[in-house]
Amino acid sequence: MSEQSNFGPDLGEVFGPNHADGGPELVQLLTPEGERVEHPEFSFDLGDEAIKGFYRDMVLTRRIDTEATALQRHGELGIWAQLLGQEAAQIGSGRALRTQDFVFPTYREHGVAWCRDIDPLRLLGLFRGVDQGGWDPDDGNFGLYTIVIGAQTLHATGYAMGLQRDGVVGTGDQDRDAAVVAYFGDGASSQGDVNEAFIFAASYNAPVVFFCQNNQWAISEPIERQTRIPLYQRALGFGFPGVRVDGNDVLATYAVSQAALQRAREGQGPTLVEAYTYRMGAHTTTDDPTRYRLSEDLETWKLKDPIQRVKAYLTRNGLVDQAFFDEIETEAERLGEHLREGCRALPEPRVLDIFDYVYAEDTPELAEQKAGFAAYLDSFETTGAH
Amino acid sequence: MSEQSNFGPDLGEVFGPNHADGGPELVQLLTPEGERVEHPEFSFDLGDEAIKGFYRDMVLTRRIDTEATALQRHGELGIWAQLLGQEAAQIGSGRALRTQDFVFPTYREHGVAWCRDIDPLRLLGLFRGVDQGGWDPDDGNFGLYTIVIGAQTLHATGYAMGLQRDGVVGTGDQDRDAAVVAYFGDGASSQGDVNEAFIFAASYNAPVVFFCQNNQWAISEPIERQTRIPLYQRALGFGFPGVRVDGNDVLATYAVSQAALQRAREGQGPTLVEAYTYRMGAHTTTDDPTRYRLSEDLETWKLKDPIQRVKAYLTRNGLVDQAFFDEIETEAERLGEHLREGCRALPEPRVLDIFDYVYAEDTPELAEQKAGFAAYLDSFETTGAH
Amino acid sequence: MAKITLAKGLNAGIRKAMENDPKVLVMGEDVGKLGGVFRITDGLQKDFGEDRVIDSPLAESGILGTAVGMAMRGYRPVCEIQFDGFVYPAYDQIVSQVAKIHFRSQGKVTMPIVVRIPFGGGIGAVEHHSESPEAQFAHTPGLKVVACSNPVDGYWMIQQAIACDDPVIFLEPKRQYHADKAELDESTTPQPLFTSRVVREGSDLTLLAYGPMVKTAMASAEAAATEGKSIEVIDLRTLSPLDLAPVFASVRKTGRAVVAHEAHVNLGMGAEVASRITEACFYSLESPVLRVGGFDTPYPPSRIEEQWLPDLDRVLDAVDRSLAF
Amino acid sequence: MAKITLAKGLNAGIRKAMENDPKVLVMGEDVGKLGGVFRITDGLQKDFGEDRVIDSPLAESGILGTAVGMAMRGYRPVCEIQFDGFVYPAYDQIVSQVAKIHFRSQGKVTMPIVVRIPFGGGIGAVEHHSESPEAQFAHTPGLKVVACSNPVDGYWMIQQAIACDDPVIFLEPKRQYHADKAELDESTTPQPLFTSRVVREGSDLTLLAYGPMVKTAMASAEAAATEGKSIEVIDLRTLSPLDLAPVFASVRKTGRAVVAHEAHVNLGMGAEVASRITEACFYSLESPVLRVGGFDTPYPPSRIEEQWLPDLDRVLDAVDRSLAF
Ligand SMILES: Cc1ncc(C[n+]2csc(CCOP(=O)(O)OP(=O)(O)O)c2C)c(N)n1
Ligand SMILES: Cc1ncc(C[n+]2csc(CCOP(=O)(O)OP(=O)(O)O)c2C)c(N)n1
Ligand SMILES: [Mg+2]
Ligand SMILES: [Mg+2]
Repeated sequence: MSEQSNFGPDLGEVFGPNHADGGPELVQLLTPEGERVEHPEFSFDLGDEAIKGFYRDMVLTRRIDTEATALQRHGELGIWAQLLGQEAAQIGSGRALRTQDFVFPTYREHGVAWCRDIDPLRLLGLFRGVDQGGWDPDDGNFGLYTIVIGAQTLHATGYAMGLQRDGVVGTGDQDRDAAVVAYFGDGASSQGDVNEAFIFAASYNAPVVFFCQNNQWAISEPIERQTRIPLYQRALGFGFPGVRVDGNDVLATYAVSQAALQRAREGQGPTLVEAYTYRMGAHTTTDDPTRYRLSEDLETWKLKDPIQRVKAYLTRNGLVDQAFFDEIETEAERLGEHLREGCRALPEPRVLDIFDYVYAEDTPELAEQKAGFAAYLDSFETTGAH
Repeated sequence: MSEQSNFGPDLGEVFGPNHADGGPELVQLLTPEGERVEHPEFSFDLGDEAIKGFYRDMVLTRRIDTEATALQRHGELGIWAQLLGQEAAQIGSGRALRTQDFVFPTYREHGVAWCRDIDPLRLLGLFRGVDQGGWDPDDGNFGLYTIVIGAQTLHATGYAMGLQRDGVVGTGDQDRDAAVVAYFGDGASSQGDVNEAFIFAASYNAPVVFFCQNNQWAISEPIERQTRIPLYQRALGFGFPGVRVDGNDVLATYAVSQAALQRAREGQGPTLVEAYTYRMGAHTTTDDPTRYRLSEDLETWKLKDPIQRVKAYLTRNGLVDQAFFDEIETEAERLGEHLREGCRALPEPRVLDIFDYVYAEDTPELAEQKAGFAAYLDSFETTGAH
Repeated sequence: MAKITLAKGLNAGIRKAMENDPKVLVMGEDVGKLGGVFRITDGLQKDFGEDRVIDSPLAESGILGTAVGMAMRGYRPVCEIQFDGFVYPAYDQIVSQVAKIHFRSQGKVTMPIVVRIPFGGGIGAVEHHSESPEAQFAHTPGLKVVACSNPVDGYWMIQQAIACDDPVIFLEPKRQYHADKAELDESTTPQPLFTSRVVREGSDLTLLAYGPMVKTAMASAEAAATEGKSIEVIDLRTLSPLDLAPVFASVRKTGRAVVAHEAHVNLGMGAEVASRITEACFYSLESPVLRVGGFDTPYPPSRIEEQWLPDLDRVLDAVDRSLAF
Repeated sequence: MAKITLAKGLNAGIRKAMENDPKVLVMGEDVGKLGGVFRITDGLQKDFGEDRVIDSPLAESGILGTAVGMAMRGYRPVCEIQFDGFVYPAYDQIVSQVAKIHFRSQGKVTMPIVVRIPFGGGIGAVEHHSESPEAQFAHTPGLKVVACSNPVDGYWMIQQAIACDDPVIFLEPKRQYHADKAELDESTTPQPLFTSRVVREGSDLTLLAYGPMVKTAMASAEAAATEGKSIEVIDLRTLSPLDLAPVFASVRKTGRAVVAHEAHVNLGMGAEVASRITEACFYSLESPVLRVGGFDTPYPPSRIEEQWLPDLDRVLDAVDRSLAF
């Protein structure tokens, strides 16, 4: 029996044999070779200092990722969701945020967390199994990681509807007008919840940017299983704009995100941004991508590395010297140390505490259950029973 | 406080103050005045005999509806979902079906049921409360009415995937190649399930026609709450064609449905057909539309009555004489009688029977529960206990 | 003092909550102009505007999912699910998000969401309109679940639920909406939300019910009284947490208990209540706790629903079996 | 005779079913090339093709909803839900469609769908990956629910579930997938699917478990034996319908029972089992049926999951409390 389906279009044909270039729709402002290019609609309006900052952000984000991966290998984390290759998508969009904007991440937005000043150590808790999200969403306006695929896109839409009711949309006050970003993956685009989020956002014209990192894979399933047209076009069916940006180009991602956020803040409603990128690592540290994808693809994408192209731009134009890189390297080392030491020192959860987290208003029932368990645990200490 | 929302586009503006004409995209082949018009893409390829048949179908379908409504008023039905105004959408699409095609209806497709030779009496069972669907889906290839909004669109897609596996798609054999139609409403288009059905159908190129009767209302909510662009364009976001047809024009509905079904049977995948129509009655017999909509709208739509325009065409062109109408009237009378008498005679369900319908393979547990209940019921007959 | 129906009590209660707290929002299908298919939100959109009484697109997951986001922004959404059987598309958002976010965030984020569900049968409706989904929610930690049984409770309980900082599944016995009226005295202090209540005293057997079955239970107790049987009836009111102290006290007195609900008996609330009574009152029990409820079949066509639903006779049958045990 | 793990037993069982009946299809996320995240469908797509082993878009409602349509077309879909916590987006299709279509059609349409769910905790995973959703499905008439506990049962039970004309929720204890091996003798006749089984005889107390807790129950019985307590262990195997005749026989002999599961105790399977035992064996019981299970909190972060999960000590504690009652 053949492994090839008898039905359906040849998906290779739909997208062409190698669609790693994202097609003509792709918004790009910095080529893989590090050359800046113009785009008729979007432009990067910050200077080279900002680009240096992005470079630093991306290098440090990647360091978080590699450190965490190493920590998982050493048994310090149960699992880790790598962002390798998606640094530009995350830093570009993360840096386009204003303080008052609010972010709803998936489980992979370590770079966005970085932009929101979340101590990367806090990200490790979930993966180490000491908590299920160790930060306060209201510090840094960064929601907790959400694991049920797509659920957070509705939360984002609801939050955006809240912003409307709070009168902080379309007032013209730049420090006040706010927007929401919902991050999600290409696979997530198939969930009912994500499509319902599009519908609610369109219906209420909610100030939300749907930021899809199309990293080409949902675990082992290629993007072609989820859509047969470029994903950004999904938005057209719902009546709001969609745009495909080179997710490995931090300048373009910044520019497009900034434009989409500004639309939202001004009260012009939702936008879908498809950041076209590639998951260079495994789905998570427990995944084995050799079972389902070719290593050639990975090689193609390595040539488009989001960090390398900024480095090329900076050096080629003589914008930085070796000290610049050395400094970042030192910073990265310190960050690595912080993570390694901090991870092992993360406080262990205490089983009796969890009874207090179930409800805001305690119940006698659960209090009794907690007391019973406490007594049971005590019995070991006092009698060493069993 | 104002009743008008402060946010979001003025939806009236999006659609124009009176969008009862469906806009320029609308495929129409017979005007409300009964004149035939050409369309560049779709044409009606049957003769006047077929049109006479459609006329008869629509009149009889409307009679089913009015009889059932009357039966509800007389307490013979608990509720009835009226199709008034949607006859052309249902007869046009229903008559485009081939025997081997399969239909997944909502709860309002009485006209399609008619085309599938389902005795209309069988439709009453659900609304009378004697059963939950009194026909065998495999007789007439017509699924049971589905009440959970949108659920059936996924069933239709799965069934279509089954057709692919059975090798009855795209073989070129007209009597064999089959397609599936999923009926749903404008409100249903907001459900996750419907959007997931689009995704699965696109992904597998399944032979399914998504037939949306946009009757402008989901109970009290206008179409503008569900979408801010014409609904047929939803399909564009998923990568398959969408078309808006005048749902009050039986010729156009037939032609468009026929084309969409043929695409599906040939293996070219899904199509979304939006039949642009109007719910002239209440949502159901328990609804009171005066609470939420203007009677003027109804008046506008009365001028577009799907039956009147065919009558105008037939008489104006001298295609029928009075005997034609008299005959149909006699037939309608007989049908009415059939429903009135048959409804009262519908066998009452027996409570002990239902235990046998839960599983295909009985369980001792339920058998015991049934026996216990039977003994309990017996105790009344023998002792008159309590 | 006015005489009100349950529908009016709920309507007035929601209105009160909206007046008292501008963060309270109403969301759902047809809750605006129409005032809901049962008219529970009648007039609210007119008085509080479209931004506080929100007609939503037809998508229950969307309603609950956006409610989560609004709650995170400081609002207190009161979501209407049109009929019990339509809560399931929102099930994932309810059990994996609404119920867990407070826990996930170690108490940093609260979820003051009320999910109003008209529940139960007996109104002659078609499929999916007569379900009793309470056990599934009561099994889910992080949710609180209550059921009102009369107009006055409806008025107070909905306000208390809206004021609660935890998510509350609020079950309304739809066949009582427009049935009996009761006097509402607004000057009284309401009983706390998460408590049960002895609604009739008795000494021979404890009969437990909630929501629509309370009326049946009371009628059963009355009928039993004519045969000289003294039945204590308790309206459970809160299903999660359960408030069983009054129940245990009662059973210790009567020695016998029957639990009645419309939901399927298998894994229904009765199973939990019976198990806890047995654990707590083992030596007081003179017979096993018996359960009366819907059969373990899907809800039947409406012409036989009255036979399917536990009624006075079925309750009395269980009472007799318990007493004769 | 080969020694196999549970994962291999399930894989071999599905393969057998696919060989025997061309209508059997496998559907789910990553079930194809990857062979599922637990490799239960390893190699099946290679051998049976993409049309019989279907990688689906990432949408659980879509998986179950399309499975319904395929079942109507005569197929027998075996759907994999990647982890227990991800079954909820499909909950509506399962409880309102899969469970009810046979009933709705008065038996005309069958729904031979198997929903495979890796369930339970203990694998050090993040949130939503360690749930025990069985009670919610067992409460739903129209579904059958089974849980396997060992490789040999896995091999036979999955084949029997696929052969069953009713929808079966098939629960697989994920932490056992790659744990213990057992001898598979294909020449033996398997026990019928919807039956429980005494897995260890004893006279002092009846210990009931299913899925992952069977191993814990056996270890507990062994430990108790060293203290001179004789415990009978029953693997329930089928949760809906329940097969309690062997349980009642056992309890009539021992006079005591403990039910153990990972699911939350409140409204868990234990509630139903305890209620039925009490109803059936009232005069044989020397103590109330006790329940051990997950606490009524959401599943905790994995570093404390072993404390949260009922373990040998907690089971023995319940045993002791029962014996001392
Ligand atoms: C509802 C649900 N189903 C299944 C899963 C298991 N799962 C975790 S990640 C993943 C793939 C997600 O793909 P994508 O949306 O593209 O995001 P990416 O991982 O590529 O960032 C799956 C299937 C889940 N977390 N939630
Ligand atoms: C999941 C679900 N939610 C709510 C309902 C209640 N309900 C029945 S019909 C209806 C409106 C449907 O509107 P539409 O899809 O436009 O179909 P129409 O009735 O206009 O034919 C609603 C909300 C339902 N049946 N199912
Ligand atoms: Mg992806
Ligand atoms: Mg409609």
